[in-house]
Amino acid sequence: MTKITPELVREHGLSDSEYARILELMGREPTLVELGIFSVMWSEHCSYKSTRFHLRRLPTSAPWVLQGPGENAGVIDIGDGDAAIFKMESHNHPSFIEPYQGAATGVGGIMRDVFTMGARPIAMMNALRFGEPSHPKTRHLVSGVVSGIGGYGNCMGVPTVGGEVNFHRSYNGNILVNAMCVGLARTGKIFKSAAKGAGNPVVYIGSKTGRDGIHGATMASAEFDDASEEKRPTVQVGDPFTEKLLLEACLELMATDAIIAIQDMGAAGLTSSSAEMGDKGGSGIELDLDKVPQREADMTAYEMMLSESQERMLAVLKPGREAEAEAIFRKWELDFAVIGITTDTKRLVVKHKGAVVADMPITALSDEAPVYQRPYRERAAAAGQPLYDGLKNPIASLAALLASPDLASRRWVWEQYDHTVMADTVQVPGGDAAVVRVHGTQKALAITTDVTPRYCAADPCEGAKQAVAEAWRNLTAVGATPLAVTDNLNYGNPQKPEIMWQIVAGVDGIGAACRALDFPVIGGNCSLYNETNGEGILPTPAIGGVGLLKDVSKMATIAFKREGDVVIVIGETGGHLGQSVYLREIEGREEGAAPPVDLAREKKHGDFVRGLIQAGRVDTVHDVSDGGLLVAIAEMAMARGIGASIGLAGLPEAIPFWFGEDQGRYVIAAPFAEAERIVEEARAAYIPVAELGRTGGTALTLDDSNSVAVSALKQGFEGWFPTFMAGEEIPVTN
Amino acid sequence: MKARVFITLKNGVLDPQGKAIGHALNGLGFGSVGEVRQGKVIDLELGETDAEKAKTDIKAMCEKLLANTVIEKYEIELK
Amino acid sequence: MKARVFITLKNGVLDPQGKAIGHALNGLGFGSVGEVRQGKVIDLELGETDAEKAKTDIKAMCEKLLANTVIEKYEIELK
Amino acid sequence: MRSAVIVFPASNCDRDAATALEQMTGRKPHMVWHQDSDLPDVDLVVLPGGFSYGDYLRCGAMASQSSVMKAVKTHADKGGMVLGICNGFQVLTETHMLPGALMRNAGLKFVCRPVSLEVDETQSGFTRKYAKGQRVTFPVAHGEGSYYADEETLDRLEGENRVAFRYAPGDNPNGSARNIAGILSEKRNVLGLMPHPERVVDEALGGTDGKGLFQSLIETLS
Ligand SMILES: Nc1ncnc2c1ncn2[C@@H]1O[C@H](COP(=O)(O)OP(=O)(O)O)[C@@H](O)[C@H]1O
Ligand SMILES: [Mg+2]
Repeated sequence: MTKITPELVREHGLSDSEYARILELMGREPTLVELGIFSVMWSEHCSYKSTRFHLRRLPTSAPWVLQGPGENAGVIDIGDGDAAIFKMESHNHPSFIEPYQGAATGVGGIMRDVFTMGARPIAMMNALRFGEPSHPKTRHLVSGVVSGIGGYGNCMGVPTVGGEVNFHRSYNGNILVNAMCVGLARTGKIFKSAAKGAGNPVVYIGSKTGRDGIHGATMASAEFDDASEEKRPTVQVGDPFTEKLLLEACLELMATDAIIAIQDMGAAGLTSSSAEMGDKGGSGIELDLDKVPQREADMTAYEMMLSESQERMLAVLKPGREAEAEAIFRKWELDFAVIGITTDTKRLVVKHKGAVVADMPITALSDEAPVYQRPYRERAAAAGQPLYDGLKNPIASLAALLASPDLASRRWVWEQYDHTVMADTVQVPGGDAAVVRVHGTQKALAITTDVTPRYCAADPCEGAKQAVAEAWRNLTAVGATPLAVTDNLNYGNPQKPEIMWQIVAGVDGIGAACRALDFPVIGGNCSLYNETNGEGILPTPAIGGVGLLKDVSKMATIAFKREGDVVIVIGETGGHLGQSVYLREIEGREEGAAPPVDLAREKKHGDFVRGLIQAGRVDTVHDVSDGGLLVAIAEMAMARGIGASIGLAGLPEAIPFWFGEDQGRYVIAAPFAEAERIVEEARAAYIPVAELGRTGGTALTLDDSNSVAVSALKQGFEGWFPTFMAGEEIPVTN
Repeated sequence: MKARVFITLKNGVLDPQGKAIGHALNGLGFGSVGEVRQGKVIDLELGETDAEKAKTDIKAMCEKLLANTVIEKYEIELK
Repeated sequence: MKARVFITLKNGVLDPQGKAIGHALNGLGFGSVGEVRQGKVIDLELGETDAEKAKTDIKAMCEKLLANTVIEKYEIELK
Repeated sequence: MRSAVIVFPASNCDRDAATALEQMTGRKPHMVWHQDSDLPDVDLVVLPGGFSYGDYLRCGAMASQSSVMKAVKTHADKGGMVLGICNGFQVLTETHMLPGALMRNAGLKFVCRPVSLEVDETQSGFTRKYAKGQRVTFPVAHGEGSYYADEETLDRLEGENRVAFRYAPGDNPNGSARNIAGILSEKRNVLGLMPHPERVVDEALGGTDGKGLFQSLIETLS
């Protein structure tokens, strides 16, 4: 039996105090297998030990929430017996090491989280953060990640309908790949992971187990240095074909009533799935590894328990239903094996070649796992309104902004994703939120992912609020009622007090915004240690939001649709240039305060706009976000090539008015009579509103004098991404 | 001079394509087929005439571009 | 017995991947690289021990599944 | 009109095809599993889009070997109509029910976008409701849709008016020879095309140009 040396303990990412705790809990020295199990279950990735204490502060309930955080994904009631099930998850480190497979397996993993609960996935989103465009690695990473996401999602036949792409030097050595999956189920047919009861068969389904990604879970919790690019664990390779079969087979099995509990094998595969199922069910689990379908010869117990081979599930069946289940999986040509049984011992017992290689109390892996209140050091938020050159020509700046990396069209990305398969995508990428119909109904789900990392860097709390507010606003802008969010908290090393502060403040900001906007958090994921050589990423709490349109025919889109519509802005335009894209791209400075978020106003303005859309009074809406008012208007013009002639409302300074990033704003275009009514109603409700001009023509004209062809703007807007990627050595394909 | 480069997955790395091909061949009645692995072959024409020099060049090409050395290995064959 | 099958595009059939690779290699400074063609290599493990029998089997596999003879040709190599 | 949709492992537009068929014909199609060796008694067989067998080895290669394809061949030999969309088109070329092959897109990337097509041949049970030269917009969604055939074959296809759809000049998304997007069999009862007509039969999804194809089938088959 292997002697457990301090080196071995350290290699497993366990601190001395953690190991001392293990000895206490076990009452003896752990076996190597047990040490491996502890190392993954107590890793940041599985135990949330740095964030758990703080996450408790998030609001997680509402009348429509059927399942909050704690299961594989959250569940909300969308009426008529339908449930929406969704979750977002990161695959940051694997995607940096091997962009195609890292991103692909990230997509596969989040899909399993959703269909393991009984849902058929109906939409995918992806929030991506890359290093600066000029960094030598960026193109290759963009190419690999995008084709990996497409390669997996397209094969699954689930439309990838939206997301985000940002570029910033802080991601040069640590990109972020966050994937979100949304699925549909019937409220009465939702499956959970609690392995209740003793004497029930534990079955293994899906692909065989190989030596894939062993210690991936611990890797995802360890800070990167250039060396670890060498001493990396074996990379997992995705098999979307097998996943598609697994999806159909699971849904077929779920149509029976043979399942007691089911759970995907994600990070730490067999270990975390069995431990979590036993823990939630208050039962014990006994596994016989000799029964595990194996891809490689003479795998050790340690390797099997820690393997992260993809496309696998663990289920607990009602006794006697094994044959029925096996028949389904054989039909789909998948592996199926009874590998264990539930017990009443609350212990995880692992046998291999007749010997017991692990025997540990399951609570030691869950409740007893460490929870830290790590020290944090508050840093004053960036403040002040930066100076700017008031003589710059707004139209020239607009053209430059639209052709800049963070604002340019993402068409190059989303045209590589099948975003129309399943024939229910009623709003494709390019708008504020994706809209996907509930098959065979007039209902639809609106989906968005948002966060503005530069705001979070300037002010972690206000920036996190803004992420939630923008997600809520994007759903509102298409006419949906925002219902719930899933978050993906990407931060640096929590053992650094200034980073821990970003996390604590970020959670506070998300909590405040979700409370104020009635927008509960029903699931999420934390990805910490996103640093390279000690340099942290911008704090990036990505928010995935889902809303409901009861009548999809009333959906609004950003495109100007008629000549002569009045262009109106709802919400206060104070000219906040701090941390704006304008300041960074045109003045070359990243400074000033992040735009403050007034949650009460945010709600008031959004409810007003949503009311107009749901009443069928407006069909043309765009929220104002990155780039400010003029960028929003230009996007509305470019969408169908209908121009507009607009001017300042009153006589404020032009630059801050057109490019400031004040929150809580929407641009609406409506026929004259309707527009007049809207303006009156807004005024009556004390909602700031201003008429900016009229749609029409093929040019965007400022103050009757300063004009640019919409087609010219579009050329720059559509041109940046393809031109940038044309410099790629060779497209990454599978 | 002509060269042929074989790029195959490292041992132990899952090969979904090979797995599916093997499965299909068995299904077609080729029962004697065991493990199947699929890789790439890249045929190059080189201006270079010195074999040694060519080998070093191709090795560099593999490391830089042709092989994804995270999961793939390569063999070089000069003809 | 082990076998290796090469599946390559027939001459005259356009190979955009090969072209892109060649282009990229030139771009990386490997100026001496001329035409590049990419194909597949499939490694098979066979229960069969008789070489002749194996060859005919593999030929059948190629015709039936492994190669699309409209665009591809194949070579078989026993090891 | 009675129809069947074949379901291969990892077909993924089978439901879309069934939804469109039911909407257009008022009748649910039979869903037929790839291991079945015979077909229900139907007028039309649809090979749907997707990634049968993960598109591993070659798109459609493994599906072409499935037992149901023998039945589909017999159905076609007897003059029964067969529609192959996207992956279904690839299966049809792999079974040699249609000539040529579909290769990796010239741009090497998967491409999903609406494309403008020209209906090049209306003398067929699939296209009779369109006008010759009519411009229609269907989405494509594929990584390997570049149609290839040798010159004689291409000449023969054109000579026999078997090119049903072409990508409009300047809108060829994949480098297909002679802008070919869809072709007919010699007996004109088999159509394979890369674009997705079943995704454009609903205004809410941005178009109904695909309806003409289904209406042509209905008129032909009832
Ligand atoms: N990675 C991606 N995948 C798919 N669609 C994307 C991706 N990144 C951006 N998009 C789409 O591009 C459009 C613009 O993105 P963004 O500027 O982030 O929207 P917003 O500012 O409204 O949040 C959105 O419709 C979004 O869904
Ligand atoms: Mg928006």
